[in-house]
Amino acid sequence: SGGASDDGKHGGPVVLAAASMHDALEEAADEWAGQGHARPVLSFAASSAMARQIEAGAPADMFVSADEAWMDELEEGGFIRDGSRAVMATNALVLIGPSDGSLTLDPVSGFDLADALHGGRLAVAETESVPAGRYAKAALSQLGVWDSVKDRLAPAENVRAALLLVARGAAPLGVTYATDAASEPRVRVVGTFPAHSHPAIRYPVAMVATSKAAEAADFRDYLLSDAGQAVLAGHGFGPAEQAAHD
Amino acid sequence: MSVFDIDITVKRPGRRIALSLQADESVVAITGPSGIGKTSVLDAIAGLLRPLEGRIAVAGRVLFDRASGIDLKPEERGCGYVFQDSRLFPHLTVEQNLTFGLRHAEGEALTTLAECADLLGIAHLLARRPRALSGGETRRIAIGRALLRGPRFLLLDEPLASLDDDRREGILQVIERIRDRFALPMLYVSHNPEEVRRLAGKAVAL
Amino acid sequence: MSVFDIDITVKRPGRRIALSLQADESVVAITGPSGIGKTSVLDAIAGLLRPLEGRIAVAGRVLFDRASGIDLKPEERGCGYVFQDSRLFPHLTVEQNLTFGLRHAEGEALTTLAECADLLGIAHLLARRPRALSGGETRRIAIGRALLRGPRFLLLDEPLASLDDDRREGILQVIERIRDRFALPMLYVSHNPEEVRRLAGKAVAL
Amino acid sequence: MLSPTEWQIVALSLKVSVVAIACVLPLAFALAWVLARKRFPGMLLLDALVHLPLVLPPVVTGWLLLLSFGPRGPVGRLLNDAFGLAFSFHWTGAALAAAVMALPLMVRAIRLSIEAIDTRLESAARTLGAGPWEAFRRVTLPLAAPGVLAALVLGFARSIGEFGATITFAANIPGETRTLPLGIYTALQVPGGETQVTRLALVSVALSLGALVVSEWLARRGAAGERKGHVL
Amino acid sequence: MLSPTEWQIVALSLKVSVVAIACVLPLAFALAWVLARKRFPGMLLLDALVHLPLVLPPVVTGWLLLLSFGPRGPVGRLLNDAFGLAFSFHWTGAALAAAVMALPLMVRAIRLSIEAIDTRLESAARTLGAGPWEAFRRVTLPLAAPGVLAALVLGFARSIGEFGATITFAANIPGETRTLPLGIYTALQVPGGETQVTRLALVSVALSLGALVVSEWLARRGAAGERKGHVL
Ligand SMILES: Nc1ncnc2c1ncn2[C@@H]1O[C@H](COP(=O)(O)OP(=O)(O)OP(=O)(O)O)[C@@H](O)[C@H]1O
Ligand SMILES: Nc1ncnc2c1ncn2[C@@H]1O[C@H](COP(=O)(O)OP(=O)(O)OP(=O)(O)O)[C@@H](O)[C@H]1O
Ligand code: MOO
Ligand SMILES: [Mg+2]
Ligand SMILES: [Mg+2]
Repeated sequence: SGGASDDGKHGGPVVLAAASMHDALEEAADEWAGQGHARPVLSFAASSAMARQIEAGAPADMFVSADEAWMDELEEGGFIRDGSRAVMATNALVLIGPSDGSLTLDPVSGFDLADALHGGRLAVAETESVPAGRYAKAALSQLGVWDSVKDRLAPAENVRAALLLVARGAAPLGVTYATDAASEPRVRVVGTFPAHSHPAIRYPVAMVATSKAAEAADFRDYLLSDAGQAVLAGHGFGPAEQAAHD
Repeated sequence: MSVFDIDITVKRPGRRIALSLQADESVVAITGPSGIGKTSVLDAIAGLLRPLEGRIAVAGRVLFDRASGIDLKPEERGCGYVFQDSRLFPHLTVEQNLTFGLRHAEGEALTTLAECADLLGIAHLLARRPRALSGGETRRIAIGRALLRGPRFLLLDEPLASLDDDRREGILQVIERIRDRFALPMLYVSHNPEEVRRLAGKAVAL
Repeated sequence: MSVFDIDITVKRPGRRIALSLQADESVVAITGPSGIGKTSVLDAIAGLLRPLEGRIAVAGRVLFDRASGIDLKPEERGCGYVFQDSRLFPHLTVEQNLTFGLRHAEGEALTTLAECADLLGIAHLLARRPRALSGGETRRIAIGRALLRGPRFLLLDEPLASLDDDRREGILQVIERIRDRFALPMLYVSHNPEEVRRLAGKAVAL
Repeated sequence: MLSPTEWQIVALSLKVSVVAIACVLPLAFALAWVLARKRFPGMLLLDALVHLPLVLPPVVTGWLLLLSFGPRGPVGRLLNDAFGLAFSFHWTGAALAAAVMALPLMVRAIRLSIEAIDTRLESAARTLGAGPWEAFRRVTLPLAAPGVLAALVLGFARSIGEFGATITFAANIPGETRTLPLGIYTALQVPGGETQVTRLALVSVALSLGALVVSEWLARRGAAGERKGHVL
Repeated sequence: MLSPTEWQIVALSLKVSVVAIACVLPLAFALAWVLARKRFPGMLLLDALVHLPLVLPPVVTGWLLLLSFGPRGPVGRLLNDAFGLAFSFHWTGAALAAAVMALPLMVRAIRLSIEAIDTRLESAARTLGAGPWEAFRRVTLPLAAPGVLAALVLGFARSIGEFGATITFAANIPGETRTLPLGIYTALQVPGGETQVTRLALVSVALSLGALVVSEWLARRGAAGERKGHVL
């Protein structure tokens, strides 16, 4: 087939990656290319869209999901190469507010989140479908505050949009990944959710079953290597190992 | 006070058309070869085309006077204009076309809808739309619309073109009756010398 | 072989129009009151309106025959049709309107563009668009377009309506010349008895 | 057939779209009329502004709405102080987003119809005593009906399908701003959500098919009186 | 002003939109003509089908494209076997998505213009010897020009702004399918990417402003010959 990976224009493997990994993977790709390899072609979109592209037979080589559910789905369908799945990075969940505020609020059991909203809404990624939102719901439930805020949510399309709502003052507080909060100067971290309050936030990586690109597997291995992990850590992602211990 | 006191110059691409008309007769015919500017002059009197200069007064009422800055809007002039191209409203029925101007009647009521439809032989067409009419039917409805509007004066641009002799005679009689009973001022464009002789007290050639 | 051999019934909402015409004369006038069906009959002969039944033959050529299933398309009939409502193409210049059918000339060339524009007095209008024309100018261009199309026969629906006497005379002479020189069959709708007398060898009243 | 939650989504979508289109129609007509009939400096700029929501990715439009109509935006603050109107996280915000996204389509359709009107008919109405406004109401407006009808269909369809600007500006709040596309999107994010996606998508299609049927019926009713008996 | 990567995005967007609109125009015209002139059973269905990409959230349209035109989709397989045409991860896929999303807008605009044409003019052309096709080419087509022009502007603007269907169907491949809206989306993921977002959004606006200027100029040229000297 005449897909992008084998028309010679793009030497490198085609990597479908969760949008929230953009900066980290771009830097990793640069590093990799700097070592004399063909630069991987990175396509960022929502995990659901990319999983469907793989199911439809699109000529991708590698998939980095923000969501284990989609990776499970692909694995069950036989769309990913046996044994190639691994956790590439982890993340933490934080409560954010505008950077000009001074509120600190420790997300511990029963903390008074509803009150801190002062009648405003809590920006989150959509809590049924978007991974960041599902983690937020899990954490808030576990801490016993879900019922007090579940009608006071501003569910956004994805975690970046939730970030934007807080940055623009449309919502006084929000729940995002630590990596997102670190990247936006107009917000500050008000508090970090304890790791035990939500399922581990893992970014699984895997090779697409039909991948034929020469160095695809090598790039995956690079990402999991110390050098690759160092790049990811530079962008605030937690190490792959941590997840493995869960 | 003359019925018509008109002295205007109208601009058309590449030419100017001048009309100077002082008349005490209530019906004045305007003649002249095709393309000379008859329709343009009527448009100017109706307020659809602004003259370069001059003055228009009909029955003592000043409609336009460049010098004193008077320029009545078309709807204020109270004319009943039978356009050369009829201009029936395609979205309205014949009846709705006929009664379009009723609510703005300015002069005396010249006729009623029933009488007018009868005189013009269009009573059977009232529910139709203009697109499904013959050429002569269209013409007759255009005449009816102008009469029913209760005008202060009439502008008739070849009203009887494309009508057969019997119809033509019937409508000529209607116009004569209006002329005699209401002394309504009329400007009548026609190429038919007999019509002109019969109707008009005066004829100006452009 | 007769020039016109026509026997048709045409349907119009609420009525039927019948024309039966056998004529050896090359010009036949069709008269009748407004709304009787003259235009409908011409439309049927031009192939724009399908007769309910009957037969149409002009100069020995069968254009329509219900019985034998013949029904030539309008473009195959080779008529030069001067529509009552002119129907100039608004997006084309006068010259482009005139020469629209040139490439499909079927009969002999009756005239050239230059000659035709000259005879009809429209030479100065060639670069204009139809919207900026007077009523009589529009009419003359419609006539020119039909003549230049190189027709096998002409359908003229009140071609001289809204033209002044001089123009009318000039165009009558042109039509007479075409009649005499080319023996071109013509159906001529007119309300003017004098025109009918002068041009037509025969007149049928609808 | 549909669950209560799904019915809620459908009802909300209808409310949002109907309100959006009803409110934006007069504005669309006014803009179309001005663009069709007037020549003025800055006309191109106005034209471009109207097209903006078409050109920009919907998310950017939503973002711009947030900047201007959000609680801290200049217009948003004004409207809130003056009329107590709040848009963010409110169904009115979804309606505003739908209206803004539908506007360019509606303006174009109406403008095309207005440009096709023979202005000589308006002159005729004026000589019959109708002032500019009456001539507009009795001649221009009815003659522009095909464009208005097309605008309603296009606008309604577009607003039933509007996603990006809505979710960015008004968020995805069940019962408040979760319209059909947002419901569909939510379902699309989860593996196995396809059956719900299909169900909601079919409802969307049914809604705008309904609008189509009504519009074609209205169009035919309007044209019926003008039918010609001609073969060609 | 723009970086090389940004220029690449702009050039790609132009290529995708121009190819999409050029390819879909004849189809849009044909559909508009059929819907305006023909009455046939199933007409409403065709009409609804054309409107589909307007009603459905773009992401769903992209998904449907993936299912039918993807490498495993029935149409995709056919086109690949017959012509070696592949869409996924390829700029042709972005063009296909843009074309599909622009189609309903283009069909409506052209249809409005065709419906406004006086069919008696086509009859006149037929009596002058022009066959149906020639009458179409010399009368119908030029008289539909305002609609075609509007269709080009709407379609171009829509395809310049198309995001959801493209990213779902053709992915977000730099240099291949990362058009302006996808570039904007990508920039939104980057800390401080808002200046780049603004820059790319301005380029989008400039592109379609250009298209607007050209179209208004063409429209005025076409109308120039028909100007009337009348006050009203
Ligand atoms: N397009 C149409 N659809 C329906 N009915 C029509 C249509 N055109 C004309 N008619 C009707 O058919 C009848 C015959 O019309 P036609 O145009 O043939 O008359 P005509 O003899 O040419 O009249 P005129 O001298 O007024 O032009 C009239 O009653 C008219 O109302
Ligand atoms: N809308 C217009 N725009 C520009 N020029 C026009 C317009 N209408 C008419 N003209 C030109 O102005 C001149 C006068 O036209 P007008 O219609 O007044 O003539 P007319 O005397 O009524 O002719 P006819 O007897 O043929 O109707 C003609 O040369 C014509 O070509
Ligand atoms: O796909 Mo995300 O980055 O978990 O919102
Ligand atoms: Mg005239
Ligand atoms: Mg007739």
